[in-house]
Amino acid sequence: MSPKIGVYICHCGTNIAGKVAIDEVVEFAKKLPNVVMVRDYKFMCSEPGQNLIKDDIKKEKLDRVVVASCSPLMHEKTFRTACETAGLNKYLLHMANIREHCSWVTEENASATEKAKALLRGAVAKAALLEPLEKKEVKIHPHVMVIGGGIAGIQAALDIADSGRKVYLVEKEPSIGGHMSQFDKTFPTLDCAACILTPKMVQVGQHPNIELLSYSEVEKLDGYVGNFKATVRMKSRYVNEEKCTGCGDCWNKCPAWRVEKPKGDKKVVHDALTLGPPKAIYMPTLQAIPAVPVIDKESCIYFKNGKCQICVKSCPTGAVDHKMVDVVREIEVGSIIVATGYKLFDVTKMPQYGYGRYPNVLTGLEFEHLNCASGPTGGAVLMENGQPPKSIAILHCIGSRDKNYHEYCSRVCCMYALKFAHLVKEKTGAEVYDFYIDMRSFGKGFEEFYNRLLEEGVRFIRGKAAQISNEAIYPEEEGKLIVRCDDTLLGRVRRVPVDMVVLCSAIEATGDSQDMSRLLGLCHSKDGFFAEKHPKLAPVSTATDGIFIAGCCQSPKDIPDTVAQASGAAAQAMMLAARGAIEVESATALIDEDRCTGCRICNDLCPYHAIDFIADDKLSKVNEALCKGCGTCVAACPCSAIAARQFNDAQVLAEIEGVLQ
Amino acid sequence: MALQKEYLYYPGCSLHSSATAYDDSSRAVLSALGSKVVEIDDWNCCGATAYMAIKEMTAFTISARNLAIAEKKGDHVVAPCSGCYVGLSKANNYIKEFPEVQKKVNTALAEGGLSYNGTVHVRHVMDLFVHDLGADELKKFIKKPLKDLKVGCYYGCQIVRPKNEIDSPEYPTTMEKLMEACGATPIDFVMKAFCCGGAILGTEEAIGVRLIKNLMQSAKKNGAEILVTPCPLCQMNLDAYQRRAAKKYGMKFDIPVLYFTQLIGLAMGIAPKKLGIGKEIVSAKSVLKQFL
Amino acid sequence: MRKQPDIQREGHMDLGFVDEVAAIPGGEKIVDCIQCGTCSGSCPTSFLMEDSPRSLIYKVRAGLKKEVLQSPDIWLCTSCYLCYVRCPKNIKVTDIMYALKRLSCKDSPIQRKGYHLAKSFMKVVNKYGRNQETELLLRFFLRANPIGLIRNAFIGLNLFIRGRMPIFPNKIKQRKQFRAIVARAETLSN
Amino acid sequence: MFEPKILGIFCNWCSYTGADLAGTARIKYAPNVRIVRVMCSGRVDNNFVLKAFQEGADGVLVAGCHPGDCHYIEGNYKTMGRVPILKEMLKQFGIEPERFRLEWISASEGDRVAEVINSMTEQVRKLGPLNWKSTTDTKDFSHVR
Repeated sequence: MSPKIGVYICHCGTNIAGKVAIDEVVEFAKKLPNVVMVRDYKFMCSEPGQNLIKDDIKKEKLDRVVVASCSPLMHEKTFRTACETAGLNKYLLHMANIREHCSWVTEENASATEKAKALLRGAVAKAALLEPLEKKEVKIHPHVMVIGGGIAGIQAALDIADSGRKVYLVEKEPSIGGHMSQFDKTFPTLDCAACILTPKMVQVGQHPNIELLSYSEVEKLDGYVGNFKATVRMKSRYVNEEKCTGCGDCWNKCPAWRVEKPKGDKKVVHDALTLGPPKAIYMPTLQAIPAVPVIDKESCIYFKNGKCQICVKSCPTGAVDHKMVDVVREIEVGSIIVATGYKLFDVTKMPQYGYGRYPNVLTGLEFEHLNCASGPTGGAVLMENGQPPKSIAILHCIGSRDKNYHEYCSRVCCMYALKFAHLVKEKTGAEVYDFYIDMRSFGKGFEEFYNRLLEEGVRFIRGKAAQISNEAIYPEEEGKLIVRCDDTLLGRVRRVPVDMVVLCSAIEATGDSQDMSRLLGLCHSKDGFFAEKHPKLAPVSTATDGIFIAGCCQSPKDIPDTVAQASGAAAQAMMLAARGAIEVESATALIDEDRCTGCRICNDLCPYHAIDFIADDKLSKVNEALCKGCGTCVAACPCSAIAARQFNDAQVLAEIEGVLQ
Repeated sequence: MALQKEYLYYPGCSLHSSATAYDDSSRAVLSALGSKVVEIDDWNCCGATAYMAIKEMTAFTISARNLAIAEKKGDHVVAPCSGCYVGLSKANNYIKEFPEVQKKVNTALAEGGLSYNGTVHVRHVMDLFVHDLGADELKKFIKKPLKDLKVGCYYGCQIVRPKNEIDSPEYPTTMEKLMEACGATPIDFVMKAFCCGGAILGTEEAIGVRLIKNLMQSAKKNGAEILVTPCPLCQMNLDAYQRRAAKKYGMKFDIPVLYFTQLIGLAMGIAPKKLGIGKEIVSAKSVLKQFL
Repeated sequence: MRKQPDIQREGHMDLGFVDEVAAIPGGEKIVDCIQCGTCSGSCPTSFLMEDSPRSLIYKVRAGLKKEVLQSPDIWLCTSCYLCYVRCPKNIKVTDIMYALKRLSCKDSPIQRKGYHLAKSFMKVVNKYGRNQETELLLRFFLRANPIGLIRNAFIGLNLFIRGRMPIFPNKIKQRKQFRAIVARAETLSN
Repeated sequence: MFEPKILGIFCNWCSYTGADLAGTARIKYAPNVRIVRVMCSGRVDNNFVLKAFQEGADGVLVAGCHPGDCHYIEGNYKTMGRVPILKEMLKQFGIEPERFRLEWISASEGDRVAEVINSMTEQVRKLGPLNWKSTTDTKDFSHVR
């Protein structure tokens, strides 16, 4: 029996009808093979439009539907649902994209009409060969894994744990807290970062639903949405978490330094700014969660020559153990939230700013450490010689908005620069020069904060600083660092002598983001940040179902945005878990057992390892739960034994023939 | 790493007049290192910055005449002059990148029975030391190390910019390594890759002199006893005008400026006369006393 | 005397000027400028300019063609390429300065010293095939800067004594061929 | 003027989405390319290309995600691997290999879709009509891999 196809042509207001002669296309469609019904309507996606289709399916007994309208990526789901409610298998729908690929991109009406006809003819030809497919569902494992224990990961983990579900929080570093735990104040409200973050960190440590795997890394990920299996390596800290009380006796006695030790009258070594104890056995910060130290193998004397063990002797509970080994665990979860954060741009790539050559040139993060109450100077802003500076320059956009490094704007620097300016004013009363290209104060309370700093007397100079040197030309420059720049509003070149320079270095994707994306099957944009599924409407979802992203691993953002996104990702993960089961891709590959010779070419080709060789039968089989339907195996099979549902040879060839006739 | 057996050599106009010392020392050093230097037949001016400023296409064409002649003999052309290096490479790159430029250039070259296919690599003589030979290899040829000589390495602009094939365009360090290999003590100074003003000294003397002052001041402050450079224009500028700059600003510099090849040659034990030492205006005799 | 400021009338601007500059190989990125000032902050001579490279770029985009091409500041570029390597938008600032120099020779009646030097240079090269520093300097100073000739005579003498200023021109052999190539190239410009 | 008929086979995730973006941005380009959607450029069977030429196409344009960005991890690398064989095959059939092009277009490169389609159209227009159909009517390529 030949199929009965209904064709529905959408005007999309004037979006299509303004360019494509609808009447002509209707007449054309009527003459196509197997077409028994052709209708056009102003907006096919509207309720009455959908009803046209539903009614025809019921009354005219249509068994295939072709909608010529916008892109299938836009409304395929809408029309599939319409078919389904009318009792037609939803895979018997096909769409012709006569808006995005035709009316919107074609100059002349006549050529647009011709193109629309061709696309429709292809769609009808393919539709005739479509086959009904079964809906497939898989169960969702209720546990969730969060990778990354910065503020994003902490927020997501707490949200999910509070909903009563189990969360595994995997953190690469010895403590959770991420970059935020290294900040002093947060803009624009100037709350103390530690004051607002520490309680949350403690909550994570104590939550009955959170299992914290600190100093651990995901090594392998198998499975698919609802049923992931992660292999996690828990690196050895050489300190037993159960026994340790975090008393600090070990690092107080430890003779080895992990950073450069200040000598003589030097109070500060800017290159060695660190928040936690500076010894070989240390915690990253004193608020670390878990409050258990870790041994730095590079600087530990025992690991160098097998002697020392002062830490072992000093520990009252006998928790230190240099022979501890890594533990590898397998964890099953239903969804994963990736919150791996960012790293800072390496400013030595821009030697014109003298970082590394001049000790009083600091990065933003180093300056945070200097300001931090628990930092090496107890929060005092000091130069390398231990004196407070009389003037400071803050340079925006170092490595950001710069095609030589990162083209994007790092989004937080303007505001943290203002925060620094305020802290310097408050703590030292020094003169502050702020070199900016554009002041981006777009967030809630940001412009007000900018205004506050204007009133505090910060000297704003519009112009990107071109270089820093210590080469005095004029008497007032002796012994200072000189910032040379074009003051663009003044229209003059200026040389500004200062005591200290802070470089607002760009936020960039973590060095291992490429490995992570391969490990997790995530896409990343060319700047290395993970790509969201849709920039506007699916900002926390990814191309891999069941994996969500939050925080700076997606793009640079500030703390409020990070927290909001983390809660969003948590909601997505909880939604999946609450649903219990999920429909998965039905358009999978199918191997014809009669034609398969068991050559196994497809086995290695499959990116998801979804094809297994069944030794007993001497042929390959598709694991439909793993197959994503890409069709790579289909094109490669030398015996044409594999068919791609929805995209089998006959169907694609019919569409090709159709559009070309 | 090792030098090639033979290089095509494009001395450029300066090396035949004001910078003969650079020409002599480059040839002497390269041949002592075992490389044959083959001068391009009947070469002409590269066009330099001045020609480029008013007639771009003609400048490309006359550069291409040299490249066309060189192409018949080989593929690596060495230009010791930084100006020639940039002039020839710029023409070479534009010819390779823009087909319409290549077409026009070849139409013009055809008038003289020449054509250029774009197969030549333009190299700077310092490039050879850095990338073909290497400081470690150079060390093996050093016979009279320049012990305790405090050398300021002045790169100038065009050797590191706009191309950055030889070294960092911001903070180059390779010449220091060569000087270290010669046993000298390179000093660090901020101005080492900033403009000396040579290009505008003729037209805007006051600016040029001010730039010279800044540069010499920086070198002096950081303890340079002698400057070396790979650029004839910089050498001429800093050598001939430093006294004027000193006088104008009430300072005293008296830092001799040599070509880096001259010092390398000296350390390799080549006779100072063969290296053109003595042709500089601010004499290097007293600074180099113990090595001459 | 202070120039009387007035409203900049749109009708007095040449809005196509930016396209003219952007059409030159290497000039296309001029439209990307965000006026950050990295170029002028880096420029060794911008402190003496009324219009720094940044300002010139802005005026090109605004369409102040006459003002830009008559500006003495375009002749202060020393081709040190620091702006070029630092520009965060990868604008080839130095090449744009070259382009402005060329356009100003073509369109502007005011000829600066830099123009005369370049012109003298060109004449010498066209004559001999090579630069002849002695003759170049004589030509240039006599035409554009006679006082400079006297000021620099002593340095010239010093160079002469050390054999660094030859009197006899350094010529190429095939001058006829060279001139034929140059003549043909002139007809192909732009 | 000769208006070539060109088949486009675009992957769902990058190139097809990119073409949608060209539409959303209302970028105008030559109407000569008709796009057929597949899930991944890895699905493109050499057979599809031959079929297109047989059916009267003057050119075929296959587009997928940029290397490293494939939604299916590495399907586009498989396509890349097949192209040299395909080009060799086309040569043997007397079809200029320039009539076939493989391009990488990401979902954000709407402007590139227009660029590629325009340049492809021009390229094929210069080559002139193919008319392969008349000579191959009886041939069956379903066995060609």
